[in-house]
Amino acid sequence: MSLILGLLLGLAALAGLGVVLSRDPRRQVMAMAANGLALTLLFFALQAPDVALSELTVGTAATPLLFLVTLAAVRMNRVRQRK
Amino acid sequence: MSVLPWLVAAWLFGVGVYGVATSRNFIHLIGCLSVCQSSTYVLLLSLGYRWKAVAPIFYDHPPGTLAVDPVVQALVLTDIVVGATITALLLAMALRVDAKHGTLDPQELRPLQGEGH
Amino acid sequence: MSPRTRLALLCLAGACLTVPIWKVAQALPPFGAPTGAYGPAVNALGPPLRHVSNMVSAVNFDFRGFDTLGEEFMLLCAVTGAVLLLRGTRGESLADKAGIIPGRPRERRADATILICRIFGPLTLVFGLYMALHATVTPGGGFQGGVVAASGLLMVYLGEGYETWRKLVRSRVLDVMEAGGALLFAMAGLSPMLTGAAFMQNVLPLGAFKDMLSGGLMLVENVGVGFAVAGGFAMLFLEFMEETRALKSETQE
Amino acid sequence: MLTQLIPLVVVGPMAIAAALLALAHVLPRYVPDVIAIATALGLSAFCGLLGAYALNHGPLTYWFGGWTPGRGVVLGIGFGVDPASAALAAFVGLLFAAAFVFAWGYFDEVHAHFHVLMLLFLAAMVGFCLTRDLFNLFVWFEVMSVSAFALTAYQLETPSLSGALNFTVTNSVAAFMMLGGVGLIYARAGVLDFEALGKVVAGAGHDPVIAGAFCLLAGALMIKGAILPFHFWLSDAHAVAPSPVSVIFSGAMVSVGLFALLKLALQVFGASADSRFLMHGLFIGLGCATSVVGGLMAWGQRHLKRMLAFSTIAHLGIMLIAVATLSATGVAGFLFYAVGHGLVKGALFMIMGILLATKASVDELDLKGLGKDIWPAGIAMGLGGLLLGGGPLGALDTGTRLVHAAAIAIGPLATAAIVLGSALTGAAVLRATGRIFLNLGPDPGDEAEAPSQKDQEKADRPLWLMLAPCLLLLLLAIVPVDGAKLIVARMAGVLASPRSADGAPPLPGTSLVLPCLSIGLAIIIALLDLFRERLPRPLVSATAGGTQIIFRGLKVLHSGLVGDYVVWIVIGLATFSIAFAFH
Repeated sequence: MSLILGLLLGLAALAGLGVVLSRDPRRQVMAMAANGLALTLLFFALQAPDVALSELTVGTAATPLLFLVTLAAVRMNRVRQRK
Repeated sequence: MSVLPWLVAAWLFGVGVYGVATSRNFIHLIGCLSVCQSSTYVLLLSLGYRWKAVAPIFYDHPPGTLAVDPVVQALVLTDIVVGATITALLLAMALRVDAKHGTLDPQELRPLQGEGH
Repeated sequence: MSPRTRLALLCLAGACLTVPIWKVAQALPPFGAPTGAYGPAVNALGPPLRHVSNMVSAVNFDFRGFDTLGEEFMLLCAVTGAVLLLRGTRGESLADKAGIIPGRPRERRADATILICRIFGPLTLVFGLYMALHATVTPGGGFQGGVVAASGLLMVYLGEGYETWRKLVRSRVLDVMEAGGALLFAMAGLSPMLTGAAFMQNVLPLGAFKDMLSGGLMLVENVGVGFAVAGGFAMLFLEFMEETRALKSETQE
Repeated sequence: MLTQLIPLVVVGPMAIAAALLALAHVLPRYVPDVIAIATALGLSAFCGLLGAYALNHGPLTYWFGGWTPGRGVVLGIGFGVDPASAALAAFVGLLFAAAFVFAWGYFDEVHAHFHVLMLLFLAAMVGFCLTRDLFNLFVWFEVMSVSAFALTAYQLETPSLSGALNFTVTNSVAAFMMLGGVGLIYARAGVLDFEALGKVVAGAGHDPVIAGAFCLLAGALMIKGAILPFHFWLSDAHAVAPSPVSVIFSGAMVSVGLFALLKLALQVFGASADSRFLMHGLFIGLGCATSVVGGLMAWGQRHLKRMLAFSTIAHLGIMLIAVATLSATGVAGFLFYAVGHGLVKGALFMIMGILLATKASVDELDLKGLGKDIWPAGIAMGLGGLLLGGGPLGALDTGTRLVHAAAIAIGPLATAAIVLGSALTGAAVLRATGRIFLNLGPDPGDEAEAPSQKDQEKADRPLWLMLAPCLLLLLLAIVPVDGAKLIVARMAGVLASPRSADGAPPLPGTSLVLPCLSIGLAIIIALLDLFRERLPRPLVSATAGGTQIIFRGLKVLHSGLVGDYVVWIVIGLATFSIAFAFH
């Protein structure tokens, strides 16, 4: 059991680093979804199902979606400004 | 192994702050802020964990079996809501800043300093 | 400061902090060791006193229900602020159709997508309702159920397209749903005070252990949180999506 | 019976805000304004009543959910209504009422969203003052921050909207640090109630976990209290926030942050030698540095809102010196100072709103000599400047004298910093008043074109409607409150030890010398600045050279970049840990 927890903690640390190092916002959204998934697995291993469900819905689905829509709106602004 | 979660929490906070300090795009910066916040999730939940303990949901196993700390989980639930609200507000602000200034790079967005008298 | 000096200062300060962080990590109780009596006390008192099996919901909606009330109004605050920011300067120049980025081909939705979304859209809504209603029994609660229900609404966008989604998801309905949910939570807290009990004291009949309707006042609060969160997140998705609409001028071309 | 109604203080405004949001579309035009003013005044009166009741019968305690701690472990969340917290909550309610009157008709097109956000801001601040649970303190800290973020970004046309982003990011990092501190102390104590935490901390002796928790909590509250080196966000936030919101930021939010630091240092970390060492050593140094840097930056500003923001930072440094002494005199001085400063700074920010509404600018050089037609605002601004500089009347003066009495024990450095801080801020405001309303000072010539943003707030509001709350606040600021020194001393005593029933700690005599010194210095600096060209040439070039070097250095530090601000936060935490190394 402690091996799985150790691995998941390491995975969470790496996923966090992945989000920070992916400088391009579009790629960062994918990294954030992966980070949300890594945290969800860690929370399930830490016997916290409520928090894992919440992290899954918010951290992996809702927040990356908001990022994607913001990026789409920003790109549309740029196209309009260039006109 | 006994100090790994605390170090991972400190690592996530440090990486998040590094991301915010060196970011050249506000949307990337907001992503790094959420990494900085995930350090508090890891710290709090690891504090509540106990070896050989089950989840604090006494549906499958009878009440009284050794369970992890539910108070910490309630705190992290509130914290996840905090994260969602701050991210939503920051993204809305970033959209407005982009619509007005046409750029999302903090370097170019420095507020004008009204100095000199 | 120039980026290089900023990075140098950050590394210097980080180096200074590594020693204290290590000392604190050593002094903290080892991972997995019991910490304090609050958690075990809640685990021991939850089932007998409140007939609920989900201790996290017991803490969230009863022992420390006041925190969740604050959290609920924080969400209300953020959604109002975000909506204000986005809707404030949009003006009337936007058309009802989704914006198109020139040069990108616009494929029609595949039939498979439409079919899957028509099946899983309502299914996600029902699953969200299930999670919100079984808060006191199984993992999940008003908050998680609300977010699942809000993302269930997005299935409509994925399957049917932007115009149908905008017609189906009314911002006025979401506004009332969100404020109504928060108001229901506040009233659920205030009403026990009318009977002389403390704020948010569980005065309703507690129901049977492991039964869906157990937990008395906790269920009412859960429904309030479920409505507020579903309305709040759906409103966020709607307002952010409104930013991607096409300009009226673009649709005339 | 009174204790039964304590939750209404917080849940009342929140329920009204939710109802306003739900009915926003159907309410006629001015109904939200009236409801908001009534709520704020009612809340202020009720808090005052609670404070008076608590003064005679000892601090009241209210347990939510009926979870009174009987089984040894504190299960529920409690409110600890001691007289000092209730008095501060009453002051916050009053300031909100004045801000609502000032904001009458300010926002017409958006349905009541401003009032919803402000009522939530009010409820969060009152909850922040009254709670005795550490995580509940974090929740109210967060609700306060989120409503403040939404309110700063409310003004969509301001040029420096990125100031709202800087404000949001820095205060969010503060929230994460605070939660880290809550986690650490929960790891050691396993409980979240202040009193129970205090017992555990007393028994723990020298413990890195408790020291770490104190560093994180103090750091977070000092970010909210805008203390050096965490103060950078405040001037950006003020430059972008609408005027009624700035009245609350500088008037109440920042001083409530320091009040929470005081409450934690007294009730939770009172017995830990580490935190006492940090308070008496590093924090007093930070207070002095903040006071001087804030004063210098305020004196160098031409954007009036930024000038008042840096003046707030300077006075927060002085309040931190009072808090860090942890003596009864210091605490009593802090309470007077927070209320006095809040009243004066609220009035000054309302004058900024008047200038924005009538003159469409807050740039001192652009407004030179244009203030003739709104001369009452000039009188109010002059009076505000005199009070800030150390004028010998009202709550701010009593507070300054008590802080001086408490700071004497620390050493001449603290006293000099306090005098210099208030003198510089008073001089800045007096100079601006002289230039705008009396047309004094050199004609700007080429400097006038220096880049300063064009700002505009809704213009068609009557002048008397904006001036009435401002004059009310100033009137309250000059009411002599020396008689209340005994009551406030008892409040300070109860705050330090809620359980003990001993009488009020004796307050030493306070001299008038130092405040008069600082107001004299303020007037001299202002006059020197206004009549610069009449002075002999070598004297001017010498002082000009000196100030140029200082300002170039300070301007580089106040860069407006959120990356710098976050690095400064980490540097601040590093200095805390280095200070511990000497312990």
